[in-house]
Amino acid sequence: MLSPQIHDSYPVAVDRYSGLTRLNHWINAFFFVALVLSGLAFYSPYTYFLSGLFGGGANARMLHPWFGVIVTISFLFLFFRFVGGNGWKPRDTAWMKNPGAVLSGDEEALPEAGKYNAGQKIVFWSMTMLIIIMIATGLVIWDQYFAAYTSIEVKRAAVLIHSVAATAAIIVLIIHIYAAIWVWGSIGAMTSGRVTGGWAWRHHRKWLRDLVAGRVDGDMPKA
Amino acid sequence: MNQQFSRRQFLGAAGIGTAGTALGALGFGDAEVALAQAVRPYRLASTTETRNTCTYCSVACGILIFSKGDVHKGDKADILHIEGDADHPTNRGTLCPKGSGLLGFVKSPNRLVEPRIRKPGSDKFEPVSWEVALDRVARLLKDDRDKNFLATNKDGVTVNRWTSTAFLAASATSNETATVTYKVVRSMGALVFDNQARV
Amino acid sequence: MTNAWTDIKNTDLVVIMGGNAAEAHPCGFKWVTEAKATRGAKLVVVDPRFTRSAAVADYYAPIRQGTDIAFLFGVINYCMQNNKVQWEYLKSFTNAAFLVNDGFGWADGLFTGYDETKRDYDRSTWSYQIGPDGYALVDETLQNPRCVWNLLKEHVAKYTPEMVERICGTPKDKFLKIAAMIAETSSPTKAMTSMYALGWTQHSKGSQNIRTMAMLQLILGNIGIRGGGMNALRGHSNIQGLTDLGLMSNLIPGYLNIPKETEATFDAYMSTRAYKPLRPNQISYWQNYKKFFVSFMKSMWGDAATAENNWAYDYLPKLDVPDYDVLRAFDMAFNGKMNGYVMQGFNPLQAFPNKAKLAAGLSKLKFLVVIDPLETETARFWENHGPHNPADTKAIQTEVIQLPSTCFAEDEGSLVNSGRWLQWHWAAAAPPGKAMSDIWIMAQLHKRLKALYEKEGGALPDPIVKLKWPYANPDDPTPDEIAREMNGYTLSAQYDPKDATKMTLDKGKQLPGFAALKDDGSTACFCWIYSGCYTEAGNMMARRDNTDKDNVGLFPNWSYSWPANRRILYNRASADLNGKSWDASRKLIEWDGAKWSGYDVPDMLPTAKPQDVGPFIMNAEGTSRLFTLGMMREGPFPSHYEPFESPVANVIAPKIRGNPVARVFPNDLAQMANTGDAEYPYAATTYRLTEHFHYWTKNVYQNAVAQPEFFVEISEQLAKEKGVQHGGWVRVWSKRGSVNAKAVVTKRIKPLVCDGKAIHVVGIPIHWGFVGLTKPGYPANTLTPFVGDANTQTPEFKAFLVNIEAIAAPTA
Amino acid sequence: MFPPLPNPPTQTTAPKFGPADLMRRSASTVTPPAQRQTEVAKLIDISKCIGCKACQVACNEWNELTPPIGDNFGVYQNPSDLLPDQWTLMRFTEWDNPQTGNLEWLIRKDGCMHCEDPGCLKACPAPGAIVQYTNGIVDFISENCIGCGYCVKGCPFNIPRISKTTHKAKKCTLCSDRVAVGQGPACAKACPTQAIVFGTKDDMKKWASGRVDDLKSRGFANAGLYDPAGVGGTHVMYVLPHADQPQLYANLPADPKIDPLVGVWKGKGKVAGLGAMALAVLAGVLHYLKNGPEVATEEDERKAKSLVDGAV
Repeated sequence: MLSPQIHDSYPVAVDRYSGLTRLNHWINAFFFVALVLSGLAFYSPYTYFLSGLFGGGANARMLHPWFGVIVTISFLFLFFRFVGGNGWKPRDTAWMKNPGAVLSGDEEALPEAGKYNAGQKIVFWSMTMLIIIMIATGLVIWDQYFAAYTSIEVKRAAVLIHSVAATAAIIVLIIHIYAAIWVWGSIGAMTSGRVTGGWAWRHHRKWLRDLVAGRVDGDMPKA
Repeated sequence: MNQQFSRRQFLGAAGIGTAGTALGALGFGDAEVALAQAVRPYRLASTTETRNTCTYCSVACGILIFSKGDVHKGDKADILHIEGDADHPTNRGTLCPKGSGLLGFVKSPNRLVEPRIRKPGSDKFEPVSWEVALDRVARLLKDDRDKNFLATNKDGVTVNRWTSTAFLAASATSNETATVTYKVVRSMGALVFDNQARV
Repeated sequence: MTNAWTDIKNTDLVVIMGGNAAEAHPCGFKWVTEAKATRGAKLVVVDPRFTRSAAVADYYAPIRQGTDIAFLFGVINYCMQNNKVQWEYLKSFTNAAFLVNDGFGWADGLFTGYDETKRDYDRSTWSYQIGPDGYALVDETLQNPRCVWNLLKEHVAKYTPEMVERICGTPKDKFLKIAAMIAETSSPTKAMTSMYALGWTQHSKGSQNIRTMAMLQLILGNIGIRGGGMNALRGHSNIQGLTDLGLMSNLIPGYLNIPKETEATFDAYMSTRAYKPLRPNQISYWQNYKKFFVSFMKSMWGDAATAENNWAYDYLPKLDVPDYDVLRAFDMAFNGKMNGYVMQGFNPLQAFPNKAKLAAGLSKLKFLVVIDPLETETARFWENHGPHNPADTKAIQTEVIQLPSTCFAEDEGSLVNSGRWLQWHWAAAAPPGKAMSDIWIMAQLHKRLKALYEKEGGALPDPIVKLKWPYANPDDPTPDEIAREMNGYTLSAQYDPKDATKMTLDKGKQLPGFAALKDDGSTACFCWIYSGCYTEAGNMMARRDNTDKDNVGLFPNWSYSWPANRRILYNRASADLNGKSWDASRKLIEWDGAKWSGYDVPDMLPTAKPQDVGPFIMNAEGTSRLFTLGMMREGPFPSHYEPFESPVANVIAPKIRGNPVARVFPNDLAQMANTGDAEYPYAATTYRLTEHFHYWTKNVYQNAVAQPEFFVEISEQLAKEKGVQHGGWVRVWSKRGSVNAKAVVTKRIKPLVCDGKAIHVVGIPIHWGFVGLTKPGYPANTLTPFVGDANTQTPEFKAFLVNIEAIAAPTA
Repeated sequence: MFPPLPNPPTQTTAPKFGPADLMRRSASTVTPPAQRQTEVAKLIDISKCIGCKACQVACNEWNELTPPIGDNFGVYQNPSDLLPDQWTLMRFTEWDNPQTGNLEWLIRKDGCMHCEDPGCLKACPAPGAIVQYTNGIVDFISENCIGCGYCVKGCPFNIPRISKTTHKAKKCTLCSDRVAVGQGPACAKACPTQAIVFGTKDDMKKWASGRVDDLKSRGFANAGLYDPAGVGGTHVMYVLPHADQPQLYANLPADPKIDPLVGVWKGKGKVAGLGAMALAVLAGVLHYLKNGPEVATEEDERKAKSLVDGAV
């Protein structure tokens, strides 16, 4: 039976993200960007100027960990929303084996993607892991409240891990954003919540087929 | 100085603003910022220096007292800092932890600032004027002296002593205070009189 | 101090025993580190605890508190056995050669003449053999068995290294090492300085502790020389001055005496103060006693003191007991025999022993007047502070009047340091609030009393009404005026004794020094030893010229040093019999064939020939004394006595408890633990910490930070035995009181073995109370026994018995 | 005797050094002046130190620091540690010397070492929050401090502390304000035994060698100067009676150096990280330029429509 997510017009409209999901995503996005910008302020002298966005270094220092806490909590909700669709499937492995097709957008050469393609799943899981690492190491170096609990040696390692993870996370973020820009219609998915049938057909054909067939994609909870 | 100050002011005033303002203000590695800070200003400029002696032990270290205002010119004078007198032969400017903390003695919250009387059985001191306090002490002393002064002992020898009120002299008062104290106490024929030499 | 702080740099060996200079006098201790660094001097510390002085010592040895005489006699014995004596000095400058009365002797811990009921001696046998010429007999060969030297030799022979270890708990090897280091300074070119303080005085035989070291120093020839001396490190900024000025029951300024009631007349008083020389040619400077006394009386009562009324001799009170010291005063108060107490800058509730007895005494007063710049426990003794001060406020009927006075920063005047320097200081600020100077307060009291006596009459008004009060503003004398009075001035013009027409000093002029004093009433001088401090040339105490010729360390033009601006006492002894310095590198003064001269003011008549006149001009012998005749209550020589509360019996004289002549009030003995008391097995001692000054700095923020809380110190061994945790809580109690404290468990205190018995030491710093910025704590005097030194009544704070147990942290 | 430090002036005095004398500045590039000022140093002679805490009190008084009144916790050391308002601290160690059998009470004045190569400054992300003058003084400039605590992690001696109230990093300034008017630090002025002396670094080394000779003559065969090369030398040095075992003195590091981790997260690592980020962006831009947007075509829409319609 046709999923109620599909609106049979032309072009076909497909509900991709619910309002709550979008809200959650954009909260996450906003604070993640704030987190990145405030964190970059102490990342390197070349980026210290970014502290100006927060009213100076001291404010940036004060706010950054709170941004981190917000992002972690918000991501936790996001995680449970998305984790069902992000199980790794054999088709994802096959998808990964053809980077040329991925980069050139030749999706016909790739296995049909479910709600999320392998690239998105990698973004999801790597972000999950990096956030865990960053919140853990971040708490260790959040001196205002937790200075007493760890040794300086541990803190030194934590700073290093935190900054390496942050570097990775920022790169993942760049990929994520770029992908959204590159693949037209993706941003609309997160703003209006809808995509066109063509978008779904082109990028997430298995997802569309499952919706049409009334199957719940195994990796997709009710949106 | 003023320029530096204004720079600090400016930084402090930059709240959460637009990116443009903040970025424009700070720039990348602005060479000017490097000049923003100087060594902290020196605290003792324009103070009055007074030479004194540490009040604690009898090494009697020379000290310098720095005050805003000059008591010898009639100011109340507020003491800002005390440190060792490098010209003093014994201490050569050094001070022990007690001497180094002398300012805290002068400014102790436990300094007495008014005469007070605790009445028999009372659970508190009550402030009184100097007149009241001194008149009271003089009266108590005289009454006890008149009552208990011994002019002659049982053998008829003139002894002129008073032993029912005792006096204790300090250990850190000046010789001049001690001299006046001795005169006042001894003139009353008081014998129970001691100082802090032993403890 | 015989010498000055700055002179310590000239020493070769510093012995810190009976003190803890690094902690109590850090800036004076600088000169120890300086001697070490520049001369290669060595520092020896002997103390029950490994102190911060010990931390920088070359050699440290432990000792049980209260056994210093045994240790020092051990060293004297060692020097005698090993020929480590400065013989020439000994023979010429001490009374070693003097022959002693045949009746004198010592047995079973007592000298001849002991009367047990009086706890005192008949001292008549403690004297020299006097020849037909009236002079004491001497044997300069030191062969006569009755000479002081041979008597002393016999007296100290029992203090072998083994005996020292038995009594003191100092391991024999450590004792011998220190004895050898000390003995080396018997060389005329080596000097040792003794730095001591309350670690020696606060014993029931404190004065004898010091005497023993002085005897050792004389035997080694270390008195009167640069880098030598007996250096009492006075604890308070002007306690030297207050003692010099005689603010004690039995003193007149300049170490003159208040008459006893047995001295009913002035003539009787003077008859025992003739101080006739005991050897030919000797100066015996106390022969001038009458000049000092009369000038003092003229300073006190001016025109009311005349030759006719024996200089107002009757205005002086007469003593019926040797002294009315603080201990006696509080015993009187405790027994209801005291009505009032006036205290100036003093906190006796913390400072004297047995706090419970003191508090009971204060509670029985009718009135208490406390003059102080700071809040004190004494002024608030009636306030209930729980276990820290369990006062029954309502029941206490004492009227307390608290008068705020100034502190150092707000007043002007002179203070006498430990090295006898009178240093002037200036006010830097006005007093806080309504606080007033002590001078003003005393002047105001006098003004009121005088007015009351003039108006109402009363008991003997004359000494009060006629007290000389020569100040421009009688309500508030200036320090400058009073300083002039201390120095003394002429009451009539003075003339040259050789030429009566030649006026030397007009009427009303400042005296140049005590040599100008007269016994005819023509001079007034409040304190003869200070005379010279404020002359016609001005205030000598305010001098600030710190030049020091040849870096000898004397600074003769800095302030003023009594007597006569002399920086090293007995400095004549720095030169041999011919007037040449024992050690050319330590020159002080030398005889140039006609007079004495050098860096210091000679402690000698400038023209007195070296062979004729002995260096100790205040003594009738002209020499120093190894044998002190009847001047000390315990005997002419010291002898080892245990503290009143001792963990072991006296090995030398097992039947004697404590000092046999120390005064003990009846109730107090009952409050003392028995010798070797199983209920109070541990040897306790009290002391200062460097971060605090008595009970003052607990009111000072930074010092409260540096040492915030009351604690006691015990060894790791005792902690283990008692289950005490490092930093945990303990209760410590004596027969007089109980305190709770944090425990500092340390390697710096180790159990001592005395006479085969392990003795644990408990260290108790003194600085806490219920007033202050520090955490509320117990003062150490909660525990200490109410007994003093036999000669000075200094309380026995350094040796008593306690017990200890681990407790849970007290709530609230 | 080492010449005493002079008395302070009371007239306004032009500072002898200032912003023009910066050698290093945190998170910034500065060009040091051609002429370096004479290096200063404080020398702490452990063998003369009596642990009296005069330095602590003098430091607090001069710098107007009021640390809390704490507890006794079983040792003489108080406060229990360095604090944002306690910049120097006596640390007490009781040590039984196994060679001599004697107890030694080792007392070390802890505080900023003013490293020639300061780890705090290296680690600091806030421009100008930490500066090093050409005379060697490493100073924290509170106005620029953001309170991140990186200096704490960068310091090989565990010195800086962050204030809980002002959130600024604090430590000994070597009394830069006093030194600037020709004075020495308050601790050195106060030190009763001259265990702390202050002067040019060269003079301090010379003075130290005399002290080391004296100690050797007293049986301390391993006495020596602590001026650790791992941080390029320090402007606070110790004379140690047991220089072979610095760790005896309350864990004074035997060979302090800036932790390599600090080097990784502060040095080239960060540049590489920024580079990687920039590359990622660049890659995106290039990719976009080359491939253009990925757009669903009309064909895709039709196929989708037919898929949906097929299902209806």
